[in-house]
Amino acid sequence: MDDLRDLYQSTILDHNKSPRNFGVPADSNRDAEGYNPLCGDELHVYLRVDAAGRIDDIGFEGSGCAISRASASLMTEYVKNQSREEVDRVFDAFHDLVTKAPKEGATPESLGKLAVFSGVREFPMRVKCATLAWHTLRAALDQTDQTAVTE
Amino acid sequence: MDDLRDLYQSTILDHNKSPRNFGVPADSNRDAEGYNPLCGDELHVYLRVDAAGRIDDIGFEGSGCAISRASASLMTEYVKNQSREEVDRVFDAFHDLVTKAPKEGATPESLGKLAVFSGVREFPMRVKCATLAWHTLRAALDQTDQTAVTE
Amino acid sequence: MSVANHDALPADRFDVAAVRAQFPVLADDGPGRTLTYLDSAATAQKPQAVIDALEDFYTREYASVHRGVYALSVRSTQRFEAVREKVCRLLHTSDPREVVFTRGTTEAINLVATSWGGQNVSAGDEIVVTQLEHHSNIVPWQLLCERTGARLRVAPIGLDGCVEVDAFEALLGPRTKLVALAHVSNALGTRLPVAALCQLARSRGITSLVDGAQAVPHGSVDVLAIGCDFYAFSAHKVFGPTGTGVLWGRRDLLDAMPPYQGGGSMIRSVSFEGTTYADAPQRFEAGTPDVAGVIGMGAALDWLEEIDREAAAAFECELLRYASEALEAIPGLHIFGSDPEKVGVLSFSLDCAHPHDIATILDREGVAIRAGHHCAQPLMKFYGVPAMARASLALYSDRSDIDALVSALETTREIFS
Amino acid sequence: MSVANHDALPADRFDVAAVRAQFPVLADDGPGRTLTYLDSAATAQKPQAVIDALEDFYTREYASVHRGVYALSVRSTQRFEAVREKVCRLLHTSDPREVVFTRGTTEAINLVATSWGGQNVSAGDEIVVTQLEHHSNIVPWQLLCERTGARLRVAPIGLDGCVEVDAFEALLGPRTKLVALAHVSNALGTRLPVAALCQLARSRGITSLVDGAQAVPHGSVDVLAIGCDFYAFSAHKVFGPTGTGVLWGRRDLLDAMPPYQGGGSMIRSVSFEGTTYADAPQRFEAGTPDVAGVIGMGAALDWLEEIDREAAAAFECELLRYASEALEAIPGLHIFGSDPEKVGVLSFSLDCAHPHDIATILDREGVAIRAGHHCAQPLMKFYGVPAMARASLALYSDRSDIDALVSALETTREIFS
Ligand SMILES: Cc1ncc(COP(=O)(O)O)c(C=O)c1O
Ligand SMILES: Cc1ncc(COP(=O)(O)O)c(C=O)c1O
Repeated sequence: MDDLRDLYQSTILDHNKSPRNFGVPADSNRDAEGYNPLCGDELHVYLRVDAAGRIDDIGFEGSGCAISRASASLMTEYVKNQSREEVDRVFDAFHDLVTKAPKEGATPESLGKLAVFSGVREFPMRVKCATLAWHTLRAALDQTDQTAVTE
Repeated sequence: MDDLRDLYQSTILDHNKSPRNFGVPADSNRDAEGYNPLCGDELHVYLRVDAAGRIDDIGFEGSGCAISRASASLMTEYVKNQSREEVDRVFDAFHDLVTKAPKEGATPESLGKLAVFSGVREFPMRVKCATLAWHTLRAALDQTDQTAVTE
Repeated sequence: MSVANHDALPADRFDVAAVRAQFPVLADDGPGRTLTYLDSAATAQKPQAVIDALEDFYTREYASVHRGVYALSVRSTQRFEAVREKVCRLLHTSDPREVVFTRGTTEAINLVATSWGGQNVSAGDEIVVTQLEHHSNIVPWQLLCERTGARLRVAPIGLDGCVEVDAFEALLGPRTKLVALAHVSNALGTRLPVAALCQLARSRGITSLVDGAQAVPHGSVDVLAIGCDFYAFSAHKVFGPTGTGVLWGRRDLLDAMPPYQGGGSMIRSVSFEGTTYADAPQRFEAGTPDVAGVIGMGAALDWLEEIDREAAAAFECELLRYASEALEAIPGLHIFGSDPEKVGVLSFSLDCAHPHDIATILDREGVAIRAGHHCAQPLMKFYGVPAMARASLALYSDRSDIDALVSALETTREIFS
Repeated sequence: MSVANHDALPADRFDVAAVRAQFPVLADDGPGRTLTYLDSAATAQKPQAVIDALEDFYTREYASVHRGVYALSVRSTQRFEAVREKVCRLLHTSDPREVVFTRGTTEAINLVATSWGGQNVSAGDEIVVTQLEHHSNIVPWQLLCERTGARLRVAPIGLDGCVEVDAFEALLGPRTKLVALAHVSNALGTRLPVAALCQLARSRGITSLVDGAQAVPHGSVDVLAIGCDFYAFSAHKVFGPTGTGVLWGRRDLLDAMPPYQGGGSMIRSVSFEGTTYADAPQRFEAGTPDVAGVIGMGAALDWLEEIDREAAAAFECELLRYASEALEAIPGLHIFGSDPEKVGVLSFSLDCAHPHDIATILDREGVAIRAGHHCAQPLMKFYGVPAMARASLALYSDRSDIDALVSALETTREIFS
């Protein structure tokens, strides 16, 4: 049960129960939908992006498993006030966190609270749950009309 | 090689080389085509049937393996002057001969020279070669427009 | 098969331990290696007899079928063709020419939709399915409707997961060409009254197809008594290999249908001027078939014939009741579908955890269940849920499986409370 | 691969006895049990590694793919998906999303004819095939032509069994939409200059499909160098299980094609209002796939990777020359097709005996060859024969097989003289 406790850390369970930034922020000017066909997770991410391209405000709606909900919630906290470039950097670091064994000696990009998702790497089928919010965020920033799909 | 000699008896080899009644009889009034998709045997049987329904004359054309050619040739000799009922009876007896082990004690319908096909029963894939001519004959007697197919 | 009947049935005659012992994957080989397999509705495990049949065939008498003159090929062909007769016995019918080998249920339904549908369905016609169908019994009809301009109509179900017969009947009209029905729902276990529904169709001259993927593994099936025109199932769900399955179809219908795929074996003669086709079933079996798969399916059916299926069904029915009661005792757990004739499947939700989280936690406890839409998204929509957790049974399932499930669900609740 | 090259190739590097020992069906177990198997063009025998992979999979980690969260299903899925990469290595390409699993070559061609053809071919368009194609590369196009009003045009061959490149080129016109070509002829062994032919097509914007069923077993294939758009082959001819095969297709083409069969796994979301489809390759893999078959194919490809294929091809080429010379020395024997780059196949006739009789007699001598139209009736018509006898090789074939063939042919002549 140890790796289960690693996966479902208390922060994750907390954000699953009480997601932050749930809902549509005022004056949101970009949004995108995300969909994970495997478990039926559906996510809608809304952004207010300022003139400089920074994420001024962010919110999300949708239903999903604990991992995807908590990931969305923690993401909204993390990326507020970030630029597109910062989002891309943390996306890559987060993706490495949930898919790769930590490199010996390497200092990982500081992910702050997002580090609670490190347990996901032991559960390959859950990687898509953890990254759905991030894919959807990028789609919203690109404001493509396509649904972000993790397959 | 014994069962091969049983299959390819000299009568069969002889009729294969020099088939009897090869060609179309004069005034033929019924005919049918037969086809064995497995080995590409093609057979055309022509009949002159008299008013009483008897086979007055018979001939065949086509190409095929030794078994099918010899069977057609020996059949034409055998059924000349027979009625539909007689053909049906010998068809059944012939079919038994090439498919079933001889019943102990039972006296088989006398098949005369046709008995040379008894070796076929050891070669299930060749049964259709031996019976193609007979299927085609029946089709000609019925004068259906369908090609007789052994499958 | 009603619950009342089950009470009378001799479930005790069924020796589940002896059956279970024949499934090597279920063997308890060392600590932590025990598998609690509760995903048999997705695919069933294989008895040793089936594994051996495959090995034996490839090791000793492998050859292609139908076109060889040599002994090896003759034997392969005979064994292959003999499986049609075994399928007939399974379905309580008799004409092997009515048995078409396909990749599985999905292909069988696509075959009918394309070949029969292409010939018999036109713009404005209607095809009736139910709300609980598997995607494989929805999408082929949607594709047919797209091609032809026909319309797909959906027979409603109640909250209990049962088809409403009156509403179904009301859908049947002069333009209805075909009804396509699951025999047993893979997501709910509902056993549809297919004989009654097909009778309603037949009395109006409407053709019927029954998707038997979930019925064949759980009890005896009689296609003539059902009175359907087509019946489909997959070998892999009935203890046979993957890659093969059956379309059974009434001979007059099959004989009138145009080919599906073109290629070797389905022809009578080919020429660039014009090609003619073999009779059914060959007409629908283009190309080299899954010879070993079919022979493996034959071994599975032989194996099944040795089982007292009435006793097995009775045992399974009791086990399902045991499982239902045990699950219902778990706080916050909700079971979907309450058909009293339900078979093989328990789908549920937990108020504290998403099905996907449940499945992950159960897996770490050695319990394999399925979480997701079960290829029945319209049904998920009907119940207003994105997904369900599903435990499903086969004739090797026993109480220890259920006990492991319940205990793992307790763990789930602990983590999420 | 020209004959001139072969002379230089190190055929001696190839240890045929060691390869042969891996095929249990070829084992010499007792008097009269030795099998001289010369029907590998119909289907190849299986090495122990493939048989073991199937057994191991069913015994220890069988589960369904793609939808399970639990470990067993995750492992199955990973092993299943990894086979796409093995196929890429086999075909010298790199994008696993270009690999669609099918039942075999026949289904792969039907998939293209229905899905790509339905979208891209209309009345008056033309499809070009050659005179030597297998029925599986003729009938799907005839069916497409029937549905659409397109026209099938046939590129001629010479008496040597080779496609006449100029005549082929002359057939390509503004209405030509697709050319469909065998890579290697199953009836003659002719190796078509597919790279040149596909280049002629591509330079005119014409799509090309290569039927690789007979090429993959005999040497290295590079689909990018060929420059075709689609390439098809069957696992069972390349030492893998029956029931599975591959359609390789260029990604932009696959992505633009509509679904083929509908059902589970090929969807993104299903609703009665409208269904959306998954990307390629999943879009073309409706229903539960032949999981074990695909994993078995993976084992066959792994096994092949261990073989020095250049040496094997050189050995086989020498063996074919040995066989040709031995057969030509038999009075009354005629060999069909004289492509100098011929591979794997020797089709012949005897003046005294019909091919069907030859095959029967050879079988009693323990020699399995094929007699018939080889699913190439238009080719039989071209040569004016109802059937041919065919001996075909694989990389386990050796001189003892040829010697047994020659001696059995002597017996045939004795009986028929
Ligand atoms: C050249 C060629 N094309 C297509 C096929 C069809 O392959 P399959 O029957 O495995 O679908 C074959 C073999 O039968 C073949 O030799
Ligand atoms: C009710 C039902 N229909 C159809 C199918 C499709 O079967 P297959 O995937 O074997 O083609 C399934 C199983 O997946 C099923 O449960």
